[in-house]
Amino acid sequence: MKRIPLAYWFLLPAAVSIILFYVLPVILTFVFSFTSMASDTGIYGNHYVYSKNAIRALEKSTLNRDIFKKIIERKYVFDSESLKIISQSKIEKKTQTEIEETLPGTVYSTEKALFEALDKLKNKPRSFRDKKIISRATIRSLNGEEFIEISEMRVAFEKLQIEVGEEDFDLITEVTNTSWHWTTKNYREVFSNPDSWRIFKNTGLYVTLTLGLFNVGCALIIALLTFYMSLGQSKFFRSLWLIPRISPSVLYVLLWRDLMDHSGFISYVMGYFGVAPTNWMGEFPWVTIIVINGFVGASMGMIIFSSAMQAIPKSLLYAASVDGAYMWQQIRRIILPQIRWPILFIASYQTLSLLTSFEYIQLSTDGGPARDTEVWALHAFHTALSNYWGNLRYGFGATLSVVLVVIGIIASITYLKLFKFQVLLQEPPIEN
Amino acid sequence: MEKHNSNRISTIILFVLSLPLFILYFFFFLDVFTVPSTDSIWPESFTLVHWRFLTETLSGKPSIWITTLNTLIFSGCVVAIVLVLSSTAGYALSRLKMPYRSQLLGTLLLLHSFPSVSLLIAIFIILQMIGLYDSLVGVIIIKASLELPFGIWIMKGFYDTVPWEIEMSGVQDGASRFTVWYKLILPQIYPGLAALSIFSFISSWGEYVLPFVLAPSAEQQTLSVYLAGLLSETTAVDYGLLKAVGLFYMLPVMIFYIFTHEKLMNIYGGGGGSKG
Amino acid sequence: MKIILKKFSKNFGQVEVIKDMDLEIESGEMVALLGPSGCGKTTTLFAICGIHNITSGQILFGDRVINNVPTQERNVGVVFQNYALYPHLTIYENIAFPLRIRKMEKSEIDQLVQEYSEMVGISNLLSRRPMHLSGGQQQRVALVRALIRKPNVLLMDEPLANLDAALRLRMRSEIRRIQQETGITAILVTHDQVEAMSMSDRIAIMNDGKIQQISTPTEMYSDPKNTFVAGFIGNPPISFYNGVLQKNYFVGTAMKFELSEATLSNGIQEEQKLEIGVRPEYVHPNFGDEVEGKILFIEPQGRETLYDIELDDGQVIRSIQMGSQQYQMGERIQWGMDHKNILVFDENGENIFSKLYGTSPKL
Amino acid sequence: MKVKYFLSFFPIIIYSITFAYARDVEIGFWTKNDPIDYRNGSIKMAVMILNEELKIEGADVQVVAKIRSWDGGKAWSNLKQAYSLAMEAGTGPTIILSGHEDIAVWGNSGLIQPIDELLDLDTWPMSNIVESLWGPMSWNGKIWAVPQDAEARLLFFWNKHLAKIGYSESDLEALPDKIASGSYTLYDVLKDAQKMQDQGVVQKGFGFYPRPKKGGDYWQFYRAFDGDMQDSATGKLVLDKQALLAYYQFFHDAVYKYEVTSKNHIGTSWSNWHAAVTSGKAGIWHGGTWQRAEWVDMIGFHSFNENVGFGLMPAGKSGFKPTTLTHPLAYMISRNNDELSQLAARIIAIATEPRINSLHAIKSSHLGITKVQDAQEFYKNNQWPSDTSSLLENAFSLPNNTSFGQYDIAVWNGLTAVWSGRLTPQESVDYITKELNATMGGKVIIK
Repeated sequence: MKRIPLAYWFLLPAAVSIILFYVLPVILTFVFSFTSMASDTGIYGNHYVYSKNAIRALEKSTLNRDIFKKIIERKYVFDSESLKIISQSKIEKKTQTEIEETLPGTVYSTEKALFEALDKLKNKPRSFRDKKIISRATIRSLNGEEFIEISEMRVAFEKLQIEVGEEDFDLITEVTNTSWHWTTKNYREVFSNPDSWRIFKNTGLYVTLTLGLFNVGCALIIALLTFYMSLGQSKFFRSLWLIPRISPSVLYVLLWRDLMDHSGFISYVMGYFGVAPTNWMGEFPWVTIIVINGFVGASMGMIIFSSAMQAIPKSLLYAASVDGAYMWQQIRRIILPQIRWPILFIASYQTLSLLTSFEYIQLSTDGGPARDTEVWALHAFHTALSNYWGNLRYGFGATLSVVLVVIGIIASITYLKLFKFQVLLQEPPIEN
Repeated sequence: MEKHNSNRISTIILFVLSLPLFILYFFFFLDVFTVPSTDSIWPESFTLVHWRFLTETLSGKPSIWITTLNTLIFSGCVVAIVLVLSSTAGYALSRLKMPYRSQLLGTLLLLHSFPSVSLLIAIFIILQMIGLYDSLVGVIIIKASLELPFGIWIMKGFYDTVPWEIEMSGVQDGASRFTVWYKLILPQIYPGLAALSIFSFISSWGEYVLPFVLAPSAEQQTLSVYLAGLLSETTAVDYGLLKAVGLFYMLPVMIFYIFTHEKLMNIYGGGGGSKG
Repeated sequence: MKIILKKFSKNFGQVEVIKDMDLEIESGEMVALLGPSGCGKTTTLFAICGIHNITSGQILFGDRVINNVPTQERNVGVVFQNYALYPHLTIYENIAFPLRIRKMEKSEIDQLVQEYSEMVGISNLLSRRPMHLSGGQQQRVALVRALIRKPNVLLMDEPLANLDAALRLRMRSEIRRIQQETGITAILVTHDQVEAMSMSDRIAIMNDGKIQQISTPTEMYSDPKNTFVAGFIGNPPISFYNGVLQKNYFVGTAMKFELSEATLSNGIQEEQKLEIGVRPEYVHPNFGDEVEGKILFIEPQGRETLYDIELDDGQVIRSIQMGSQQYQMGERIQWGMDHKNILVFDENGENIFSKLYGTSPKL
Repeated sequence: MKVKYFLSFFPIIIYSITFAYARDVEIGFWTKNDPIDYRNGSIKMAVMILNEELKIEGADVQVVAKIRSWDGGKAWSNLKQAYSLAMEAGTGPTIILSGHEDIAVWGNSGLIQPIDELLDLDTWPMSNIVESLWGPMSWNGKIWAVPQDAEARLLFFWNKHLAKIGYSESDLEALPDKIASGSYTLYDVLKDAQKMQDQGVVQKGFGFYPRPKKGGDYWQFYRAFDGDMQDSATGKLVLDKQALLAYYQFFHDAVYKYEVTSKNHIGTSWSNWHAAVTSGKAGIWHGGTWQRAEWVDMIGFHSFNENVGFGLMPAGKSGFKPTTLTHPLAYMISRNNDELSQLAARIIAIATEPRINSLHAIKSSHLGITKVQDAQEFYKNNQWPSDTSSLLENAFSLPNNTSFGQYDIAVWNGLTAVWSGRLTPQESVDYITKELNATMGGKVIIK
């Protein structure tokens, strides 16, 4: 009997969750990117509707005219079949009886005419609902009908004695189907839309500047400065810089908004210099999104760099100060070279984080004005999940994500190469 | 002398750099306890009215306490799952012999480049299939799964620093690999577990999009959703209230941080896979 | 328990680390695996204790093949270079750990821990944690932890490398004492020849994944199998000198002397390339006059003085002489060698005698 | 105190206490949360009445309303997104009250069902609903929803400021009519706003103070230049390049020529915007009728009537007509089993009763949806603005089309590009045309 190695047991739970709730969604997203899925097509299943638009499309199509006529022809017929359905319904017995006595054989061309005829009965149907039941039972048309299954539609065709060839039938199902279909249009749209390139450039600028100025730059400065401070002081400043990270994003952005608004602190201070109060966030949208993201993003680097600096053997620093190195030289010659791996790690990790993050931008400028600060992830979010007028384009949103993922993968692979990834992974010496 | 001077300079530089934060949070605390003035940035008077949400249920909102409990359950479960699964998987990837180990690790890192928000529709479909859409359990599982790659890498980094000899010695002493892991290795990486628990706690405590999209029922609300709901599209917003709720929301994380921040500074002990 | 390695090989991926190794260790014997780093000695040790799987061949404990017995069941005690004490456990818990794993009675554990810790004199440290112990104390704890479950074999991987010189000296005899007291079969991995020679019954010297020679320390010194062993053992090291056989004479560019009958009878051919090895103590003014050159370097060592003599062709012969320095740097001298103790190697570095008589005389 | 009373009237989830013997049927109702409207209240009331009806009818069913209101900074988006997903998962509400533009999207995906299959629209009270409101309820040959409210969007001006730049009492009185006749145009707005700024009545950038965020209101400026939005024959969207250019040019002129609107106006927070228009900081602005309720009830701007005048949105230039956008909310019924659908239809019919509808209309400054409300004393006495009919006469509504969102975003982005000065109006029109051609292909007729 072969024992299942412990490794698999250890990996299994994490693997199952990651595969099921991370990898599988990734694959599905990729699949969706080749569909026209949106909230107006629905996610599941098919739905065939002989709507006004569909019929207009059929009219213009190559569909056999006779079939087309039969499809749009609408009539309400009291034949044995419709009477049978009526007799099985909850409609009052006396109404049923009267219908069976008086109406068989009659045909009406509109629902309105049918209802008028029903209203003339002595025992007329009590409710609109009853009339509708009769209408459903007697209608002999496809015009306005809906089907969930293709088989139902075939049955309806047989009932109406419409004979359609496979080709016509395929055409009809295609035109009437309101659900999503496979398409590469999303990708074409991404590449042909002139805004894509702008948003792409925005994303690059946003990631580079935020990363350089704050997530690495500012983080490094804080880590270095606090490194040379007393314990109490350094604790205070590090804690201060962590506060934005633990502040709820809604609140955090609101605080910035207060600061930068017409009536905010900046306008107040600038008032002393004779500058009229203004909406500074609108004035400098780029500064806004970089600063807002940066003050949150710096904390991660700060923590990693600080702890990496603390891990530098003190003897190295003592040796350097014995050699008469000033603080700046110590930093340049000892600390920075010692923490180059953490720096690279933060740079790579945060590149990916920034690429996929959009929450603070959404809450502050929401990509505006005029998509000036719209980044790719936000664009995907706007497209797939947040559209003021309702139609959420899941498929196109997925396409945008796939593009982002490709960029992310290129970035990660570059960084992994820089990391000499394989070197990090020695084989475990315990071999069983 | 020299040291004293440079210390003062760094304090000043850091102070200037941190100035926006001082201003932001100074006004934050001010606003939470005062009545704002309409024509000045300075408040009119002290008040506790913004804290009324603690004692009364706001209209159209569930009780703050139930919401807080929900959020605690949510974050607690996410942290627990992330800790358990990352510490086992991290160990497997760091220490156990298996095929495709490096590929697995590379894949984990790549997963980070997937914007979780754009996976929402797919996640929604999966949750719906297994019947966990619109339930806190579903969101917990999703959040934990999304946190896992990061957690596994962090834990792997910490495991990497434990001397192999401890492990070998345990095996020689007759312990199974599981016992070795549980009794000998796990205690060596408590700092890692602490750091990871802080990160995943902060992350899940602040999570907004997942509970909002995947568990929209009011009964399942977390504090982040509660807080965001205080904003309004067009009508005037009670900002004092919103900020008070925001402070209330931050308190548990602050407390958590006070108790664990020493550990946070040890994160590089594990290095998060970034050993040079 | 007798330990036997038969045709044992170990590959890491494509790299062949150990090739067809044969080794037999008698019950109660202490064998040192000696060699430069990377020679495969630790790999051998890990294969015996089961941390590494073996690629081919067999390992036997007694007459039981243990190739596929999991590490946990081999009952091997290991002392690691860094001792690998469990930092979060007290000394008592560290020592008791293997017993607890075996689900031994608590009272029994108590008794054993007491007994063993007394044996190495650490019974007063039981409640402390490893980081509060000195290197020597940690070493003892590691030893006791390895011994307490009465292992089939005790493996020690550079056990003294992390100790200071004085402590190292003391622990050498201490470990040897305990090993002999308990009568356990032991394998010592070390790169330090003094350690190997002073602690073990036999030494297996390894290079490039092969055992070069296995014999008692004395034999290893006086009758090395090849130039590697000759060069590795002995401090200050042996000197080598190249030449050819010409009419019963060993002829180098700057030295020439007649070879003994015994040497010549080993079938060496005229004009065959030879290499002689001479240990420093066999080079002395009293032995003759074939070593002619000038003193290049002098290293006074107190009781002895070491001289490096540069011959006229640039090759160096080393001499060690009792007493303080009697010659000057650069002084031209004409000394001799003790011909009985000159080792002669063929062009492959094999000792010409050993090749004739088989391997180490003892086996 | 009155506000507070009503606030306590709107818990998010209301489990009505019903009778132990009847079978409870849960009917979910979702809409946007708004403390100053009466949407949840209307449904609650309708459910109460329906339950009484059911008891009298002897039905064994009682309805429990499960009301969920969506809030947050993007409440409408949140509601729509949540509804789309919840319906796919089968956990959506039975009734959804949302903007009429959702009809096309949800009708196409089959999330909602045509209302004319469930309700006889020729019966009371549907038969009394203003005819023009049925247009926005229709899509693809069917009627999908019952209107819940109607409003108009207006141009507001601060009377005293106009007086300071030379308007006499009678001029002020005549202004709404001048707007309605088309002789006071959008460019007159800019000129008056400029005068206010020049004379120091208002600060620079506050002369003309438009809506600070994206919204349907901006389509009024396109319509003011006679722009068409939908092809009546095919239902396709239409983009009139000339009207679009004039629309963009107008805002370009407002910002850069007359300098009566600031460059970074878009993105001003709602609270600041409300503060500016209710304090006289802003001279002329535009908004919706319902905003009056927010100003008076929530901000406490009780002197609204004395200070603020209003009229239709003026024509773009002479020769064109004034406009106003009405954006009725629509009761839609999710695709569901017959029993739920029938009960939901009855609830909607009851909630449409003029008396119940008036509660919402008056409380939130919306317009009534039925004709008889004019004859109802409570409505007539409290209605604002008093002259409803002329407003709805000129009103247009947004087209029901599944691609409207995409089209709307493109046009909005074009406007903000002009506003921020990144593109000239002509460049922006060209850009939008190019983008719409690339992304929407044949779905938009560009002329």
